[in-house]
Amino acid sequence: MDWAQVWEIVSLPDNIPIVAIAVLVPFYTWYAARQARATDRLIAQLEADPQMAKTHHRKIHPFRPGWARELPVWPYLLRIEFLAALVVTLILMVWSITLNAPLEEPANPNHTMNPSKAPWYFVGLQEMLVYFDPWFAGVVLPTLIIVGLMVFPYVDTNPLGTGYYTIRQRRVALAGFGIGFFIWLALVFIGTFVRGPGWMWFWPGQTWDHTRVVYEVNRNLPDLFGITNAWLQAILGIIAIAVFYAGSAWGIHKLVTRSELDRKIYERTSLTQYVVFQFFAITILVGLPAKMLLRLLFRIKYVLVTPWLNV
Amino acid sequence: MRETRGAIFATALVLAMAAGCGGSRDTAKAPAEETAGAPEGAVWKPAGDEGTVTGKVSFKGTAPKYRAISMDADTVCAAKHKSPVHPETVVVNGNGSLRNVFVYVKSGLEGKNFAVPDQPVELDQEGCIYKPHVLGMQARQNIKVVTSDDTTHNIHPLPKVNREWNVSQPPGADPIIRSFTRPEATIPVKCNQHPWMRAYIHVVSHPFYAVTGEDGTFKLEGLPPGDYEIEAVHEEYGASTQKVSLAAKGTASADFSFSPTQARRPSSLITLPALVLGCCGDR
Amino acid sequence: MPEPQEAKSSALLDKAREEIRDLVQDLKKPQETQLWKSIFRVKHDRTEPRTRALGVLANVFLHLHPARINRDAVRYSYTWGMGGISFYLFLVLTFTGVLLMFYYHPTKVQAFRDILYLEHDVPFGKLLRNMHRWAAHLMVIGVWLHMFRVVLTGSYKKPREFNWCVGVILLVLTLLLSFTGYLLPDDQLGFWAVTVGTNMARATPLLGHEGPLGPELGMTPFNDVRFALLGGSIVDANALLRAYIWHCIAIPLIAATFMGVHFWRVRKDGGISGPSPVMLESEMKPVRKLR
Amino acid sequence: MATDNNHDAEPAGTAPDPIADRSLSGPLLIATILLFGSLLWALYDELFAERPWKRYQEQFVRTYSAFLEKLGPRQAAAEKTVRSSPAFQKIEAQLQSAEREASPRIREIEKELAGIRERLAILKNPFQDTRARIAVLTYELDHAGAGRAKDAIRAEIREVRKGPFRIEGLDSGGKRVALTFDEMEKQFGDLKSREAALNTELARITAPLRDLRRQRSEYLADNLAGLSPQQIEGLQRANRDSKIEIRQIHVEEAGLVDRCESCHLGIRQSVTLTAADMGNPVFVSHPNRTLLAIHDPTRFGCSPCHNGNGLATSSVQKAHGNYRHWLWPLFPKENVEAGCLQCHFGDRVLDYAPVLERGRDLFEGKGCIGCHRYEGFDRPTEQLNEVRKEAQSLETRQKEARLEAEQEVRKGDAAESNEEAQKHYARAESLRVTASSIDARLESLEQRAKYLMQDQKKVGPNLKDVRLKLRKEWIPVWLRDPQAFRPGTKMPKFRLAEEEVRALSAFIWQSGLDGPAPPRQAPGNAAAGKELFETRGCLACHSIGQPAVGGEFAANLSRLGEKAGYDYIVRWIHNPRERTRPYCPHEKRDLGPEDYAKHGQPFVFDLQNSRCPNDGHQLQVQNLTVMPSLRLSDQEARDVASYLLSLRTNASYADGVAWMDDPRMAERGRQLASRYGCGSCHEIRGLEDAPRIGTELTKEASKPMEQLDFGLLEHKAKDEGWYTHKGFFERKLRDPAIYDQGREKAPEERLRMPNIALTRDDVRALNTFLLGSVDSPFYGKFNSIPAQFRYIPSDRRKDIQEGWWLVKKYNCMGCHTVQIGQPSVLSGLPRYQDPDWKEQLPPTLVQEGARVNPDWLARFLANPAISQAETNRNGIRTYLKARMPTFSFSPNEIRVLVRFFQALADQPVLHLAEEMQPLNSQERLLARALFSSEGAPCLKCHLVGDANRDRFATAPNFLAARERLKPAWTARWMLEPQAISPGTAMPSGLFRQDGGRWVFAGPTPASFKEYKGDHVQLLVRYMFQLTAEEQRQLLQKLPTAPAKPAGAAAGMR
Repeated sequence: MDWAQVWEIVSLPDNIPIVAIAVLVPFYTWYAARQARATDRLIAQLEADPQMAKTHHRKIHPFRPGWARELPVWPYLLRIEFLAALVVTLILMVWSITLNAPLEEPANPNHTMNPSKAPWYFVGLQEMLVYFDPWFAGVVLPTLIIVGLMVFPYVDTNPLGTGYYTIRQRRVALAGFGIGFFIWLALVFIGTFVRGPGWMWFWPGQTWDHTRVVYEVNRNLPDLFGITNAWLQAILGIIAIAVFYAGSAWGIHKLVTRSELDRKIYERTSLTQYVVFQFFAITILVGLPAKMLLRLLFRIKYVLVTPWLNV
Repeated sequence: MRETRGAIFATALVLAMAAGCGGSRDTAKAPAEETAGAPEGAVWKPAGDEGTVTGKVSFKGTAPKYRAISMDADTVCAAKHKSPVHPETVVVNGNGSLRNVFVYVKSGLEGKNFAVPDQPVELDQEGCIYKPHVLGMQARQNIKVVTSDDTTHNIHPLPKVNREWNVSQPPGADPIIRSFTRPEATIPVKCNQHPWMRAYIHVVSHPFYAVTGEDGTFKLEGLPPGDYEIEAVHEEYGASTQKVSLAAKGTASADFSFSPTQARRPSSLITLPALVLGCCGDR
Repeated sequence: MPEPQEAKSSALLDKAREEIRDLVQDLKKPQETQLWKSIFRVKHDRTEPRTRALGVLANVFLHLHPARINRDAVRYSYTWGMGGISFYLFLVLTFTGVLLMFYYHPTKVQAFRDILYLEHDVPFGKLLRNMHRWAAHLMVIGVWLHMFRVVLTGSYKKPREFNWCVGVILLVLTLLLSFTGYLLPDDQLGFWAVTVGTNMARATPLLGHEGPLGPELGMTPFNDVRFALLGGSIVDANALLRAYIWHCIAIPLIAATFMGVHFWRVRKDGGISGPSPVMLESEMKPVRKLR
Repeated sequence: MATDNNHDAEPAGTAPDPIADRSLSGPLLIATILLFGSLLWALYDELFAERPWKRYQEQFVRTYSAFLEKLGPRQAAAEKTVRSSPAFQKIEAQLQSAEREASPRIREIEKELAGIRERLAILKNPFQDTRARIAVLTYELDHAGAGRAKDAIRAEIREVRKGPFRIEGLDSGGKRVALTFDEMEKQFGDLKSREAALNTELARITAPLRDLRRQRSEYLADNLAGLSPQQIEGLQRANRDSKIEIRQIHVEEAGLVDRCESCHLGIRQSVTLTAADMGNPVFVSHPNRTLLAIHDPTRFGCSPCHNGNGLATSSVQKAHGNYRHWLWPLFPKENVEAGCLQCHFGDRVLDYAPVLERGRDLFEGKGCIGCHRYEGFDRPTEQLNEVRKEAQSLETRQKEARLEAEQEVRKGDAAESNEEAQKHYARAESLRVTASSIDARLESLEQRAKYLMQDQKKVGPNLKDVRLKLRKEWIPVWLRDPQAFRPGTKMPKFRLAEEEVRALSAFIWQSGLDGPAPPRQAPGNAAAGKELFETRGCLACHSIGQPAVGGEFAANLSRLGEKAGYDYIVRWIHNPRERTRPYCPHEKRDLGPEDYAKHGQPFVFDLQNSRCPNDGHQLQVQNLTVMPSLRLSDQEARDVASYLLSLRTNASYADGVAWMDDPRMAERGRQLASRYGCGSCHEIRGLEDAPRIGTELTKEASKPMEQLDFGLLEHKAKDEGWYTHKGFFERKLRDPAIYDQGREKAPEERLRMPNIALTRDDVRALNTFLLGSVDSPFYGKFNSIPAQFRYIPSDRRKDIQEGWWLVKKYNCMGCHTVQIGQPSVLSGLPRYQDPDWKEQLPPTLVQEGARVNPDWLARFLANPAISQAETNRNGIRTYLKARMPTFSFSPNEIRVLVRFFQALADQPVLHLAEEMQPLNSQERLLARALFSSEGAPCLKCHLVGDANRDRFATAPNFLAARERLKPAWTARWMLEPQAISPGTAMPSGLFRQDGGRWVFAGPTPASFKEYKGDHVQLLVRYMFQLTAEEQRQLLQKLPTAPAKPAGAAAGMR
């Protein structure tokens, strides 16, 4: 273990936000999960006891009849907001006093940095470059992600779970978003902490060595079958992708119609909504990790090979 | 508002602290500075308990024979001498002692400053020979070079530490007065026009030196008591040192002995024809 | 004629006395003064609910919020305060950013040196720059966590779908803001990060000269989308200027507009989504579109 | 926060509302206090933590004032002594008497002036007022329309002029007088001119006073070492009043801001401050004020020379630029001269940069240049390549022009009209002329190529002659470890396996030429050879013995007897430049007698016969060595060779070296020789055009760190803090294989750089040199390099630097002192410590350009024997044992050297001899009398051409003066030779001043009573018009020395 190296990378001022995320995201996940579990318990209680459902104020928060149902924003909300602003300012001040923003050598087009990394929030995209061609990783994929995020409320037809933390009522939606969020974070972490000089894979603790040599021959899927003809290659690729989509669609369908509730929700969905949902789920949530695994474990570079574009 | 007030308060506080620190540091530093300046050494004055070191420089073995100096390069020189002149490189007295040995206190006087005599030492040129042949002087003391010849000389000391000079002295010219500022044992002096002419000046930092004369003895008087290293230097046979211990008002003796086997100059160096013709035809 | 003169002077004195009395009166009760009233439209009176509500309604800062709010929404546990923190950081960034603009020239010659000056010369310059940078990072984190929370509480659902979309746009704008700022110090870090970033634009399908079908459409390094982004074929002075304009003017304006929409929609969509009473499966009306 | 959903567990209504009734004051207060704390922290950070220079300034003010306090009384006492000195008193007395003398008149004038000024003041207002009125009226008159209007104005003017103006107090009585304007004007003018006259007189009277006062203050300044008490007081005041603030140098044009002086406050103080004075090395004065004066910090700043981040003030580390992202870290103190190289990259020798110079010497001397290109070094080879390339392209152009001309002629022949034909013919003509003019250019190129080939040298010896020169079995011993055989040799140790040693030996042996063998030589006298070796000047370059005595420029010859063959060495000593076979760079082979025989030519090749018999190209006819010919006779050469070959230890050499004749080994050796770059330093058959195998080092220090291959040591270097250029170079120089440590590499991939014998100081010097080897200086550091930062050597400075390259190339400084303070190698040898041998040192060349006529110098450099016939001698100082060798400089190099000496002595490039006023017969007699008089020592030391007298001579013959010397210099030399060449045998004080002229200091002949001219000038003129005949007459006048033939007196042992 090269602890000096680990410390050097972790303590890099620009990497501090990622370290912060590594703490914050688990914390808030736990924080949310705790409330969700409480809510779920309440829901179970109420489902089991319709009488209680009629009288209960239906929140996990305590409530007494004498208490106001609504509170004036001033001062009750604003004082908290003010406190938050104070705390954030404090954090920012301390952070700014103790850690200096990086300033490297003057820009020099003749001297390439190795590794040259994008800002941490885009490092995920840069990492995607390993698995996809730039047109896909850099342009199509971000677009898909943004569009995917935007259509999210329109394909989620589940009327339950608005305004409270819950797991049992929203398994599919949470799983979908969770997987996506997790992939994104994983990519950022890989890109920042694992990718070293030459964008090579260094396990944490492994020394970043500029001169390291790795043996990595990438193959395309058609090569596995020894197909060299361009047409046949393209056809094979399309077939492979089609099979993948079909298989994934079937699998996802099975998953989203597993429970009673899920089936009910599924029934509320229109065909368009469902197709859109399936498309994004397969492409981003399944396709992305699948391609990554193909590349990392089986060193397969392209599945579809055509003269114009490769996937 | 709060921020401004905070700033003022902080400034005031910090200034007060700085002033406090500064003050205390000042007082702490003051005595150290006083001791830093070392006083200039005062001129040494005799205390009345001085002693004397005496001794004799003897010569063992056979003295080298020198051919007479050929002064035909300058008829004026030749005319001055009736009898042949021999080089003074090695002059053994009748009593078996060695002449022209410079004896001085080499160490033991460190840290003392000695007054520089006002009287200059004198070096004369007579019959194209330097008189005396070996000369001691104190650093910064003046040396007065006079000429008694009717030919032009030039005085060319060849120091390694002091500054070199080379000045012409025509007949009847004023004496040349110069000085050497740094102690340096053995500064050869030559005249470029009369290659046989040679004198040796020894510059020391104190007045305790002597040159052996016709009886080969020396006497260093007025030395404060202490432990000393006495050195005897001969142009041909090099240097030899002895340690002596001098009690208050006491005397000590140091005898030196030289022999031809001590020749310090590699013989191969002396091969210039001019020299062979002129002075030091060697042993 | 001493009398009238005396009378005149005493009248003057009386007037002065009166004035001073008025002034003291004003100072005793500043709320009564015209100056006060011109600034604060409504009397702040805690005792009467109506004036209290009016006090809130008349305040521009409090206008972003409703006058009253679901009692449990005040709790930190529900909102995590991330939206508000992000907005606060945006304000901090605007403030520090404007100050930084006083010291910065977006030129190849000056940019790097200006950062050096900021670091060593400008009073609190280093702190300013650090705050700007770290606030930017915090804002990205804040926006992400905000989105995370919105998903977890299902707050994007009807009727808030559109506001979710606005939020996604704001997320993208936040990232772009941060990214355009990266180049401005004109150091190796920013230069290569931006080079890597914009090199992807080369490969834009149809619009990039290395993208699928790009060359077929006549895309070259000198007319494709990357050229448009950088104002040249390499990251150079023009790119610096463009990044500067986008970073300081264009994106903040766009983002501020969207923020306005975002906040407005929060109120129009029924305020903050929760914590609301749970809805039970059994209460779900069956709708059958797919079977 | 409560997540309790057990809602009905508590009684209703009574419980306080956890939200509405909870106070947030606590958290708010804590947050506010913390925030306030963070603000204080920020303030502290801003005011103190980020401003360490404040503490430095406080400390400086404190220690500096204490220092000045101590200095003040000392200087006051010093000033008092100066003031009490007689010279000062004399000036003071003069001043006082002059003041006394002048004061009555001064008082008078001042009184009168006061009166005049008073009256002028009275007159001024009415006069100027009226004048203005008249001016206005005149303007109106000019612009008035009709005649009548003009007349009216004219009348008005007249009226105004008439006045009368009543003025009081104009004369002493205080009467009121009435004046017209004209009268007023006249009086005003008179007063003014009187005032001017009085002022002039006052200035004239006070001029001597001013002069004396100036003298007084100058005397004080000159004789007071250090500052005057007033100055010290000024410093104290300035120090007391100094504010704690950033001190910066701002060079606007460069965009440079250097704040180094915010901490280094003592750098430019007018008192010299040492670390001991100030108790802190931060506050010392700049160690070299001269350099500081040349590179004035207000124009240059600090960081252009020293590097570092001049802007930064937040910490020492930041300010010195010793952090990862600063590209120009402060040069370490021991390598500070690297900064000079950034601009002075073309300068071979720099004042005040001895370490850098040593670095360059090593780079050249240790043969680094063999493998590593470095701009400026080994220029002949590079220029030769350029010349060859240019010649080739010219030849092509010529051929094309000729072809085209033919075509044009053909076109002309076939043309339809005469006009058109003429056009073509004209074009053909012009092409033909062009083609033939190229011939001229080609010829000059060939000339240049010839000279360049003459200038071209190799670091190591010619290995084509190994078969003729070396013992076969010695070669592998040498290759195994050259340092073991000859400690300190230039030949580095290649880390060779035994198999490689054998292969290389075989290759070198087999690639050697077989002949023609040097002629057989009879044995010489080793004892005589030893004497020759020690006195002829060989030791200026070569050394002997262990520890070595002599120069380190060339090989230590202690064990020559173990390796070399006698015949070859004799020939080598006789003329080292003589080649066995000429080399044709065009055919790329060495020519033999058979090539010459083919064309019916004798096998003769030298600088005059340097064309290839086969193709007419220039041949390399000399050995590429810098070793010159010492013009020894054959016998002398044999003696020296015999002596040198007698130098040997009793090491034994294995006999079984039959494998050295194995051609397969040779083939392997050939590959190895190319790999190790043997051809870079040695001439080897087949490897003549071998390229340099190392990296170019011209800009090595600007290489990004990532491009320096630390191998497996990179992380160690980072951990230990030597991941810097300096760290890389230092370790690489000490152990060239260090970055292979721990790496698995095939032998042919290992680092090739051999182990060079370097001391710590050598490494430091080379490191300094390398650290200064940067890309165009200040790249990226400034917006643009302003004019004052650019160093463009002027003609003179350029000539000097060009010359230094040659002086270093041929080791002139081995024998001569070229610059004051630079001892020659010879002057350090034990033999020359003897007073009698001192005169035997070669002349110093300080001010050589002022001394000698450049034409003569050029001739002398080409042939130091001066005579064509008698070459076994020194041309000008025949009495010297050490000999000025024949370097066979090319005309290029002679030109450079002559210009070098001219420039060094600040002489004009073109030398026009001074007109000499001819002596009349009386003057000639006078001069002759003075020369030969008893008191005049001239002829005792100077050569006269008389064998008997010349035995004692230690100076050149006056006959040579006319051609050789410059008269002005000669006169200066006679007056004060010690000032021109300290320690010379020529004494000072030969002349004394008598009125405006110099007269001989000794007794002058009687005839001089009447002579009123300058004796020095007379003697110079005599000297410059001296003829052989006149010299004979002069000698006859001398008192005849008893004629003892030299041989008889020689008791030479």
